[in-house]
Amino acid sequence: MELLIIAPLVLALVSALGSKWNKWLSVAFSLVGFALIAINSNSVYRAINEKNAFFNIVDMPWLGETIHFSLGLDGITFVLLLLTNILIPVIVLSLNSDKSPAMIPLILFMQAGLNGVFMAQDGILFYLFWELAMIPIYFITLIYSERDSFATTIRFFVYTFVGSLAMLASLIYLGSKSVNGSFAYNDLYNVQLGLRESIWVGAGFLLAFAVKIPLFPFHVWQPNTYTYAPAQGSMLLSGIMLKMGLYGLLRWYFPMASESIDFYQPIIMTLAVIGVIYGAIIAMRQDDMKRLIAYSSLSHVGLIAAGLFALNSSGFMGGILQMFVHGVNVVGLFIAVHIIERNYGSRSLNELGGIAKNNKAFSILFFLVLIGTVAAPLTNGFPGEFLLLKSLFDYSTTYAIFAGLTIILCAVYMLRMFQFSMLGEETQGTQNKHIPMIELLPLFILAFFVISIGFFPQWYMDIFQNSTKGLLNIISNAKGVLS
Amino acid sequence: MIAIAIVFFGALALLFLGINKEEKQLQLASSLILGIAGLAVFAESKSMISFDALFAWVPSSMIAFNPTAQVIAAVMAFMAMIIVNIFPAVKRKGMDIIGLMMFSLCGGILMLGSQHLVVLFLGIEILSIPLFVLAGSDKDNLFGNEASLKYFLMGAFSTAIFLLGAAFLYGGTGTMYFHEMLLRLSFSEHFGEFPVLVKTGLILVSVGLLFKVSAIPFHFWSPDVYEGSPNRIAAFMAIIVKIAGFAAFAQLLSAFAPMQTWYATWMLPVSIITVLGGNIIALVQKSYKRMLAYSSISHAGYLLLFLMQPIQENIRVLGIYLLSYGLGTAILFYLFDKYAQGEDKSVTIFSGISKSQPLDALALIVATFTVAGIPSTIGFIAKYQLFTSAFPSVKWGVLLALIGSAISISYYFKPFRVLFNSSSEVKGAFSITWKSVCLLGAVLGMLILGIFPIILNWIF
Amino acid sequence: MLSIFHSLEISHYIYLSTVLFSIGLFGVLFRRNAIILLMCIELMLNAVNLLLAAFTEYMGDKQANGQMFVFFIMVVAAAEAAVGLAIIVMVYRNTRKTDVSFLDQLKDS
Amino acid sequence: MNPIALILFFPLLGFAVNGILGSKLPKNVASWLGTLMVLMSFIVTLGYLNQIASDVENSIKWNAYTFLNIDGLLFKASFALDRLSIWMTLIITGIGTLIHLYSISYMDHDKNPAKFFAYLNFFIFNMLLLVLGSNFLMMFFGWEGVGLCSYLLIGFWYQNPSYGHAARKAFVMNRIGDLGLLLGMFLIIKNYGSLEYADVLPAIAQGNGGTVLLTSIGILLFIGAMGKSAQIPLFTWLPDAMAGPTPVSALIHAATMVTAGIYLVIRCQALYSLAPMAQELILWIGLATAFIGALIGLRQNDIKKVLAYSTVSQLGFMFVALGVGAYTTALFHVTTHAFFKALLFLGAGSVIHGVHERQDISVMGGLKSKMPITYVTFLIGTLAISGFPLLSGFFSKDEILANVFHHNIFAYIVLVFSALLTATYMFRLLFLTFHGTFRGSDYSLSDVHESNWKMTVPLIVLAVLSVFGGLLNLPHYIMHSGGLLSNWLNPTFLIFENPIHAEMSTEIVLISIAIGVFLFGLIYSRNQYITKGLHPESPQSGMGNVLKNKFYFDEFYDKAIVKPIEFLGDILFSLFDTLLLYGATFSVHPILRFVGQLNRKIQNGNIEYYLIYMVGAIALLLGLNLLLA
Amino acid sequence: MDVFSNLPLPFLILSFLTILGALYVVTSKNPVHSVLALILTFFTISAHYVLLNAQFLAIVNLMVYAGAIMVLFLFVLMLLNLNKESEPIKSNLWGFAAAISAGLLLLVLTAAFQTSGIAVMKANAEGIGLVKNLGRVLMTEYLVPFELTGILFVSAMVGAVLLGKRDKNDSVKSEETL
Repeated sequence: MELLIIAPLVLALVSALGSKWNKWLSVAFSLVGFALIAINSNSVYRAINEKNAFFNIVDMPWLGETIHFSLGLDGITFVLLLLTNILIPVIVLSLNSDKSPAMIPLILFMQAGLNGVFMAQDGILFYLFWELAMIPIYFITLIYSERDSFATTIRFFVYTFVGSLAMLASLIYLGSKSVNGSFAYNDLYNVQLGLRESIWVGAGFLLAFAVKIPLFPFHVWQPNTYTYAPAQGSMLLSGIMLKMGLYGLLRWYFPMASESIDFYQPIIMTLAVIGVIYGAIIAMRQDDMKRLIAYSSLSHVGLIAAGLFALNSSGFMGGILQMFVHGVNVVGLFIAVHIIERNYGSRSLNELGGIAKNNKAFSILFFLVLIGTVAAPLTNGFPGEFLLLKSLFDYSTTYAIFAGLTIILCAVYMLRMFQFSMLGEETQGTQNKHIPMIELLPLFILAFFVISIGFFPQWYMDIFQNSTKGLLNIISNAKGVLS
Repeated sequence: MIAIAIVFFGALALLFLGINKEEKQLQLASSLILGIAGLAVFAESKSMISFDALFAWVPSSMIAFNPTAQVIAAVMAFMAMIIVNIFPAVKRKGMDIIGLMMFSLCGGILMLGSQHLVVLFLGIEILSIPLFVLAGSDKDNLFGNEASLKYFLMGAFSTAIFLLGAAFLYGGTGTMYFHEMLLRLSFSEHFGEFPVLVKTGLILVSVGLLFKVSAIPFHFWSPDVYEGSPNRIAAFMAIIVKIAGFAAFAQLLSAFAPMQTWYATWMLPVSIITVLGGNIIALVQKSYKRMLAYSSISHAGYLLLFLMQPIQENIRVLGIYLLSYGLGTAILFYLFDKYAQGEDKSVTIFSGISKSQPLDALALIVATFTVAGIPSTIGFIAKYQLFTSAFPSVKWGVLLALIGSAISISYYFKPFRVLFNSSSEVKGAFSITWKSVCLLGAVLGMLILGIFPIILNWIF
Repeated sequence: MLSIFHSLEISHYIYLSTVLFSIGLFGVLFRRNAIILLMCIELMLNAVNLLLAAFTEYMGDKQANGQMFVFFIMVVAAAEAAVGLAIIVMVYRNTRKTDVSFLDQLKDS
Repeated sequence: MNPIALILFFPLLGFAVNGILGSKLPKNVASWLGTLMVLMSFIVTLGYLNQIASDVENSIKWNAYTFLNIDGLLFKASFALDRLSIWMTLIITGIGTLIHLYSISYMDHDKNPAKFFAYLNFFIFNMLLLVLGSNFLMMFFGWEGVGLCSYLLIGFWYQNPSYGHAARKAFVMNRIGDLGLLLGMFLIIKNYGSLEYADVLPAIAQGNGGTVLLTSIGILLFIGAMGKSAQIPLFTWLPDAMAGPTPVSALIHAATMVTAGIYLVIRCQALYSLAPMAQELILWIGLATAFIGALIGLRQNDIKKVLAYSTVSQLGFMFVALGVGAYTTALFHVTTHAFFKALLFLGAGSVIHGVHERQDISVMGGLKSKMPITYVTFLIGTLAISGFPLLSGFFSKDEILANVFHHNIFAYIVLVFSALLTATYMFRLLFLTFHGTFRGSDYSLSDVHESNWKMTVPLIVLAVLSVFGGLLNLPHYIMHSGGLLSNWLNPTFLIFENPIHAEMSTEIVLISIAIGVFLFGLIYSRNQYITKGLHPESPQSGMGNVLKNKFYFDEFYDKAIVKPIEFLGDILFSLFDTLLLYGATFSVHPILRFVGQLNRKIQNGNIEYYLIYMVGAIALLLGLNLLLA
Repeated sequence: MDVFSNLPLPFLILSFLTILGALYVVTSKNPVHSVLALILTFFTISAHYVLLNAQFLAIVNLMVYAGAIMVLFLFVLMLLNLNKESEPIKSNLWGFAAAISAGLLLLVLTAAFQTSGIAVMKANAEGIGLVKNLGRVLMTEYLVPFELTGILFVSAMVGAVLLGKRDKNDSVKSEETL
């Protein structure tokens, strides 16, 4: 599996040298490569079938004896790897590489970092990959942003960096407590913290993850970055990077600082639910499609975070499924916006309209992804949202009712976006232009997932069902130790 | 010892041989000498070869290099080599400038090995006196003159302070060997109150060293002097002086380990002020060079945090940090020197070099990441190890240091604002030269050490 | 030595040299002429020398470490003086001034 | 292959074929394909009718696959064809077939009927999902699916922004109901650990679960029903939904989808029978809807709007029936209503078609000469809905009234009054459209034409059904063994529904009242619009305006809910998010810069200051150390 | 003050002279005067050395400081003809600041030593300060530093040369300078 980290780097170097076939090469390699890796390794079989949370697959000393280059794998990790290595080629496909030569190497570099984040089984290694994934996106946004790139990106970078440093502090603290200062996942997990210190450690983790997810008050970097970043940047950020935060909650925060969960649960829940409604209400009034999607993503992710913090199996299962689904949907939406902007030179709802007239296929695909986001049944959005709301309901009816408003509000702003961009009378901007079929290829790929998850979610849930059980056991045991 | 000998006699020889050669021709030779010195001392540290026979006449234990100190000496030598090598030579005959740099390098190495107040004092002076001169080596430059005089006066002043402290230490303990000082005190004093002479002396001596490593509030000389003096001299000061200063400081404090809890009480505030102050002030600098000066101040702060805990066992961490700091700073100074030919000294000098000079752009990025401590470079490894080893004793200090390094991002990354501009004027065509090879080597070094830090465990 | 000095204590020498040192310090802070500053620094060094000599004497240090140190301090002081005066001359050559208060071209802008 | 799979498969196939390569197919093929598919599932259903009929316990089950499995908590994609669902299926596919047939020529002029038929088939599929699903989840799938389809079909002519608005309104309002439904489902899962009817309903029937729980579940589910079946306060979307093509209105917004709410309640009969509070709520909501809908219907001039409000009102009738626990009656009315309301809509469509896409009855009149078949069928429909004796509507409505009479006299009075209104506005519509003088200005009566056989055949069939539909459930005073429907359905009820057996005299009174109501409506509107020849646009009294403007419901919602939320959105975005939060967070940088600037004073380049500072610092260090010691 | 009670007179006088000279060095307007005062101070300090049994040190002090260094200073002063009251005297405020900070340091130091009396017993160590002993120590224990001063001097020399040497390009300026 470590090939998942090495291969993209090599590929990045290759594509950095530049050739007009970069795009297709990289896509082919990352798809085929991932397929081969996934099929050949029997550890994937283990990951899916054993109820064994995060077993080790690679382990070699990296810095002294305390830090090992150790990668782990289980169902949860695998499903996120699946997401990453499917979305990255899709994103690369959606890009017209002649305009932005440096993009592909950076994206591939980032792919390596992301794969690492999801597999890292050593605290410091996790932090390392966490930052490694940040660097390319920083440069992507910096180089290809449309306006005041430096101000936006430096704010985004520093803001997230502060969070990451808080996490580093927590990790260092845990490491200083663990047996002979080792940062291995299990050693850190075995550290027994008192309530106060675990609250501090948890604060460090939560800050990092809340910024990355982003949770309600910590989302300030998000709208501008999503809006001004190049479309691919927004896709990477919202589609995959944001999952790093949620994954961090699952994999690192809950087991490591489990004593503090009871303390943080109500706070985070409230913030998340506030974020759900807040994002939705703001999204209802946006004119810039990307900004609209940014706020909608804030709302959806808030729901996921709340579901995870409900700490019951339906919440976890739904949350993890929804991570995958949200990645697919939001990337689909951004691709659609990207296509519209590329062909009609605007993404302002006021200037658009009537695109559906000449582009039937595009409008169908767009609508498919859109109702996926709205979580209509038989699309991928529904199962996750259903489970999340259920878990919230089991936690507290009030929260469920408030969070449930999202299924109304989401319909409002998403359909509004569709109405004003695709339907209605054509504007002079959008008159009889046809979108080339080739640009729709990524959307076709995503549409497959929208439908297949919508009809057969259990196929996907089976991947991480056992591992989630294992993880839940770990967490409940850890909580049990204290209480 | 061997390094000092090689460097000194090599420099002497070159001074006489190259009396009327262009400095450009002597660069390679001198860097060769430095390289040999570095290799020799490194080999000695790994006990591949031993030069004890050569120095059998050395009667006393005033100078003793432990392996780590030898490695750090090697690092200093290589740093000096890089600096001598990549910076362009000045238009003048003879190599007195490079020679002086090598002399002061001798002083720096001497400080590493000093176990005795006198030797430490001599080391400091041998390190400083050539630098006083070098700061003004560009004689017609008024800034250079001012820098030189400022540095000299303040340096001499700090020397006086240091000496007073040394005298008190001597008076308090009756010896000048660091490691005997506390042993000379009577048993009760080991655990109870330490004699006021010792305390005062230690404070004053530390002030002298804090001045050398330019920790706030003894930093006033460094921004001005860096700005005034020629770029390569500034780089030399920023790197060699800091390495030597901290190595010596570590030597001294490791002897006073029993007093650690005491000296932490007043050194912790200094280091925190240094970290935060250095970073915050660097934030508002217009000149990139001054910004680098303040960033080096903030690095001094991080290192001071590290000194706040029992040092002996993991002094190697110090070495790793100094190595990464030196590499990064050297490259940043070099790039500044290369592009700041005109009046403009702000970051806009780097405008658009990613197109015209990709290698330089890469070097700038990697070096910035190194000094900022971003992963995938040695900088992260260094900073991480520094913080982890300092954490148990100074938790809050480390937290503040983390905040400081978060602040530092926003000024380190300033060049990226213009780096990717589509530059109107092309700053020279991209060509493979000896310098660019060295540069590439340094960049790869930073990256490889960052990705395979296991190598560091072998080096240190 | 002379027995009348037996009532002397080391602390007196400490006070004396501290006073001297502080006077030199005061001079450094008070004067502006670079040369005078240098002289004041020499004064401070001498205060230290005196102190070292006193310590040697009162500890009866057979190795005479203190006095050794004094020698080295003198050596260094000489070297410093040479270099310093050279610098001062250079500055004077360029700016016709030895007044340090005019050295304020380099500062935070 | 499982029959249910077949039934579901055909419409899905039609959807897939028409949807994917519809634009390639020739128009006729696409339309006939769509129609055929629905017909197929109708036939299949018929084929299994007697198997179901043979024994109460018989019901065809199909467990397709496990949709979700959260450690043990199974959500199965399972379906069942029992007596209730087959009844609904027959209505859906049967009437669906007719309406498809009708649409073939109705959508003839449209650019791509393929898309239209794809949507229709997809709707049928979802509707079947709704009624065939043997658990709440599948029901919910269909539930949301039909909502989606109605969104698509209302907005079928998407060039027109107002249609799009109507479509979104429909979808969102349905969503509000869906939230309630969803929460109800969560409550069920929490307490019964399953969503299968087979697990939940018997458990309820055996009485585990307190009244509070049952009531709250009932109310939550009913909120869903309110959204879907356009009950007050969530009814305003239905009239707007008339933006869609007329067949859509007939199929979705009259015959099938809107009755999903009734289906839901009947399905949960056991639940509601044990939750009297919820039942009361249903009764009064239904009553209000029936009354207000009828009132508004009085003053509408858009032919489809009138029918829409009559639908609202009729749905109210059904809920009233449910409210008083007459489930069979409700289903009976669903059935008859499906017949005559579909008939009326299709007739209206035929009229619209005939007068070239005009819907305003104020420009019609005297059309009966030009389109006789349409007129006759429309007349039958009108008679049926307003309760002309021995027509389908008469029996079903009369049963409702009888049940209500025995339950609550006040409700009875109100309901009678709304029945009276029903008769009135229906005859008003009839007279204004077909009788009297022709009022068209910009076109002449001569170019009004009757529709072709593809449109009239369904009309005729439906007319026949509306006439004899009453036979499906003859009241016991005619057939003492009990009506067909009640015998068909009663055994499936987990909690036995006791039919009211009033003595003859009361029945006669009630029937005569009903007839009187009918006659009054007939005579009143004849008097108004034939003898007086009152013009529909004639100036209205104050009350008239209120009715014309639908009690200002839309305006109220706009002012009270939509606008405030939008305002809130603007405020949050521009003030809180952008200004406050963003500003506050990133004001750190300027503050730090300010602090840094202070250093200029200190680092002023003058060495004397530097020395003083240093000495001060040293003194400070020493002094502190002294004090600490 | 009992500090000065029963102190031998010569010591008091010497200290008095020393401090007086030092003060004059600091305060006199005329640089030349301060040089002379400094030389006086050095003489008194040498006397102190004698009292402290550091006879050789006393001599060296006279030779090196009073002889070499001070002459060098004088030479430079004459060279730059600063032998008049060139320096604009600073404001009293400045004097205050300087005095305060210097006094502060003094105060702190003395206070530090007040708190704990330094008890260094007076050992009778005859002849430590004689050349014989010093030479032995210098050539045995302090051999390495002794050698190392070579580097110091070479670098100082080279540096002084580097700064003092006239380059071709500034020959004109240096002509009219000196």
